[in-house]
Amino acid sequence: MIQLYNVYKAYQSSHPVLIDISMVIREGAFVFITGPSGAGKSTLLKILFRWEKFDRGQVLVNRMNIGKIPEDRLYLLRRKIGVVFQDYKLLPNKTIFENVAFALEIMGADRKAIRYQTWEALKNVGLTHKKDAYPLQLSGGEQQRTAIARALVNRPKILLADEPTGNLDPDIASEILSLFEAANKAGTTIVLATHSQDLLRQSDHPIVTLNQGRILETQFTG
Amino acid sequence: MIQLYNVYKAYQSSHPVLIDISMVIREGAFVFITGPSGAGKSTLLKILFRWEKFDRGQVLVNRMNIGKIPEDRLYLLRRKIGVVFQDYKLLPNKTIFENVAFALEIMGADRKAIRYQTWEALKNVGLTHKKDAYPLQLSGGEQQRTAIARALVNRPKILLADEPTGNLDPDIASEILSLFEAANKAGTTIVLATHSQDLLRQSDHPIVTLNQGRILETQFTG
Amino acid sequence: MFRNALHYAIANIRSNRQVCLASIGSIAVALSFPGLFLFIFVNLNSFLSNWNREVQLMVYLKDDITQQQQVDIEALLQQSPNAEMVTFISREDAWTDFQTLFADKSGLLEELDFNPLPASFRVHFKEGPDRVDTIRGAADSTKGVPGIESIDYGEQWIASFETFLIFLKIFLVALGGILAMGVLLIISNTIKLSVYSRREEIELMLLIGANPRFIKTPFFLEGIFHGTVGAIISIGLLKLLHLYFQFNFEGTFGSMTQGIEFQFIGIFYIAMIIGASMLVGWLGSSLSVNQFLKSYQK
Amino acid sequence: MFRNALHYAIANIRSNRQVCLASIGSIAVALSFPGLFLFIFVNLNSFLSNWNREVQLMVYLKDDITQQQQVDIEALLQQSPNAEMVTFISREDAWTDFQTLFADKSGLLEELDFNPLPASFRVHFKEGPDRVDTIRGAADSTKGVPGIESIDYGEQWIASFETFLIFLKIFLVALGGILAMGVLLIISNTIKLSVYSRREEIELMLLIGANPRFIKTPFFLEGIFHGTVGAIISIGLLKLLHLYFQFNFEGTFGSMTQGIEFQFIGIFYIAMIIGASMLVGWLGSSLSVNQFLKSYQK
Ligand SMILES: Nc1ncnc2c1ncn2[C@@H]1O[C@H](COP(=O)(O)OP(=O)(O)OP(=O)(O)O)[C@@H](O)[C@H]1O
Ligand SMILES: Nc1ncnc2c1ncn2[C@@H]1O[C@H](COP(=O)(O)OP(=O)(O)OP(=O)(O)O)[C@@H](O)[C@H]1O
Ligand SMILES: [Mg+2]
Ligand SMILES: [Mg+2]
Repeated sequence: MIQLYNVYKAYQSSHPVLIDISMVIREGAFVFITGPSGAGKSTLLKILFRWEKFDRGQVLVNRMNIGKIPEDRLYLLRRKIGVVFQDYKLLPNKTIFENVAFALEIMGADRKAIRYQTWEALKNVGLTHKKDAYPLQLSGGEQQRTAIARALVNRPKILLADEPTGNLDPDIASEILSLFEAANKAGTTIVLATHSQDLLRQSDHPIVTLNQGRILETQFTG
Repeated sequence: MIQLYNVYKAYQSSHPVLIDISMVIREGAFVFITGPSGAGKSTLLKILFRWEKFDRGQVLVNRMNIGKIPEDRLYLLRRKIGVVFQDYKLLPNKTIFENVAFALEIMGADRKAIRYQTWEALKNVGLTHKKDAYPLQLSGGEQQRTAIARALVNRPKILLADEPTGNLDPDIASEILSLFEAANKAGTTIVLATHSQDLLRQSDHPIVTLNQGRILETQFTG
Repeated sequence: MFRNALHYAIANIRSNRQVCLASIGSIAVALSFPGLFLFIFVNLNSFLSNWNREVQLMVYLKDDITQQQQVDIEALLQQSPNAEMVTFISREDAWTDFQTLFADKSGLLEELDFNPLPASFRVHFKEGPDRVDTIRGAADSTKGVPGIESIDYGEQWIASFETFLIFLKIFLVALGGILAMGVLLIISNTIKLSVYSRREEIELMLLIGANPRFIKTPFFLEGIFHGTVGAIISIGLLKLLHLYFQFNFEGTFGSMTQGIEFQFIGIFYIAMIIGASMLVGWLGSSLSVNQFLKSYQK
Repeated sequence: MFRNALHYAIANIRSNRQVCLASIGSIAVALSFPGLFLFIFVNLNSFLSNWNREVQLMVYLKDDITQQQQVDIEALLQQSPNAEMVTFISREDAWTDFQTLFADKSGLLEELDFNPLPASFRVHFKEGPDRVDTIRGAADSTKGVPGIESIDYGEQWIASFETFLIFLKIFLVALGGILAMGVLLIISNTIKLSVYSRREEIELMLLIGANPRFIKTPFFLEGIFHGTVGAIISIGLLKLLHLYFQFNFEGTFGSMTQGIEFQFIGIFYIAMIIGASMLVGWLGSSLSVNQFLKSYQK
């Protein structure tokens, strides 16, 4: 599903962020990525949906060589991938419902399907009672859950979650984790970047630790 | 330093967020506020620097009755208070250095002092090497540390930190915590809202747990 | 997909009401300038063609003209293209007219006890864009016909008037061009600012896999909408101005403006204004959005 | 604090270059409209006052006037306020002039073998804003003096011309007013959009305890800066237009425009444009920022 071969990435040539990273993530896998702040976790995820380019190496995602996708067909890659952004990226002048529905609208989904699926996604993160509120009227954790709902609403083949529980209390965090587990069971490949030791401890999935641009270790727990 | 008497706050009258909260935080204290997502932690902090109004009760901050401060003198309250916002609120078209220096500039500080203090603050959070980068070129954790630097740069009497370590790995989180401890030793009163059990475990300060708008318990550990 | 984009554009206009209003306001006002300009142009034109109508051909006859010569000349004049009416003015009529015209200069000519004026034909020409040329042509072809004393159609006056008209037209076209360019710039700037204020949204759409065409369409629709509404408002304002002029000034300036009606710009110009502003709205938003999308191609 | 605000405003202009450019561009273009208008106005005025200069007072004398009467009349005329030059035109001179003038209408008057024209005084008046009134006054006070046959200063022509001028002035003032209002609207809208694109920043300043005055000042400065630069650019554009006209059209339109120079708008108008746009920049930003700050008062 996701394959990286010797991926090298430097924003400024003097300070590489990822140095020859190689990794194979099979369809249906659930992988944690961890590492200190600035280790390159977000960058790795951004490369997977081609938001950032990489300087060397090969990346295959969903059988596409993403270094070779022309600019105007990139969107076809991206709509197979749900992303929970570290900074949420909710639109301030849309309601929570509209924000979540947005991910379906841009794919030209049917109006009725949009309403149903959006409602389901909000129910899963426990936010139906806030559906008409605007993001700025939500608590940090509620915003984060909205971002999660949006990433999952169109049942993507791949889910990239960047620190999805940073603003959630332990109880809700494990609820969200089980949501991810459920999606994973249903076939979604999941890559989750996090610092949270709690989260890492709770699950039995492989953990990749990045440090200074390299893979420090790969842990298979459970 | 900070006193709340029966503070009641409801964004929509049907769903109160804070119900008759009373609390006294002495000068030089360091208090943790915790509670599930949506419990009202951020709202409580926002009330303390009068970003949100409250419906009933009395709040004294730094000997000012903040319900009675006229709109055009509010800034005098706010500049005594450093705030780490849950969503950072960095300005995207200013560099990291400019973002931190901004908190000094708005107080009309001397140019040289600004340069020195900003540098010190960035050094404390370990970001001097990123000083000319723009926020969007930083990792989540680096952005968070910038926000912390800005809150501390003008040595406020009171520091309100809303989930300041949500995006930080455990090592940096405890570094930041010791930064707060140092500021606290130097006389800053600190109120820190967090979910992080790690953080709560690491310190021996009182912990106030909010739930459904009420104080569930106040724990004195250590 | 188009219906979707339309739906989305409407939602956007709703949720960015402030920006939308500011944008439409600016466009409406900006378009009022060329609108006003056209209004002035149209009215000046009709004003000038009123004056122009006064130009006519005078053919003065020799005193010793024969009956046959006079008939021939009249026939010749009547055959000139676009000639509408040929009037014969006898020496006596001319003298009466002359005396009436100079009645207030009493004493200036009272001592004249004989008639120094010749008989003449006055030829009226039909209106038309090259009326003056027609008159000149008729004058030239009549020149030298026996029995004609002299021909007068205010050559000098016409020459002045024509250079004035050329001057005015160059000036107006230049002005119109500048105006149009300026207005385009304002509109596209306004739309650029309004696109700029939505950069977050565009970024997000790219991030979550929206087809670039899907991203652009609502902006195009919005640009066209802003342009159209702006144009309609500006034409409304212009119509108000027209009504104001009609009620207040029409025919109140004595002989100078007697019979003058303020005309509203024609349907063609209205269509042009609306069309142009739709086009600009579309182009403006399309350029800005494309530029924006480009900036994300790394 | 002011130095600080200035420093900050400069930093802002730098970091929001796109918005700043769009804003200045719109303002420059918008201001070019009233600038162009003033340019036209000024030149039309000088054009008209050229025509106006032709108005003079003719005093026709009786043929049987005595030497003493003529001297008295000349003295009287020379005393009229603003009279510049009094010329005596004898009957012979008048006849010669007349014949020269109508030389091309050969035969029209050739049969006259005596002189029907009276002698006259021609009075030139100094230029001035109420020149026509002065002439009218002089005419009235001369009326009925013995030895005067009649007085002529083109009453009819003047009356028409005056109503035309009144009409033109009302029209121009109305137009100028509309233009000015429209431009104000565009500028304030533009500034509103540019303030709007910085809402995050304003919010942050409020959050971290900036004095509201400190928040406003850089925006005012920026508004004033945008206004000033926009105004200077628009005046530069106007100057280019002026140079273009000077090189291309001056004196090439035959008698009609002979001796006409295109004048640039005076320093007063330039100062007015710059001043007004500074003011609008200031007001526009001040209103927008205040409105914004108000929206945060809960
Ligand atoms: N657009 C960019 N331009 C330049 N440098 C960048 C950019 N994005 C990230 N970086 C730098 O690359 C490094 C890795 O960033 P990345 O966001 O991948 O870290 P991360 O592992 O996600 O950290 P965190 O846990 O704090 O989110 C950081 O030092 C960051 O400053
Ligand atoms: N501006 C607002 N308008 C309406 N409701 C609001 C507003 N801000 C917060 N709320 C609601 O008030 C409740 C408490 O919000 P608050 O941000 O204080 O929670 P919190 O304890 O900080 O949660 P978290 O840990 O998720 O940040 C939430 O349910 C939220 O939706
Ligand atoms: Mg990250
Ligand atoms: Mg919160």
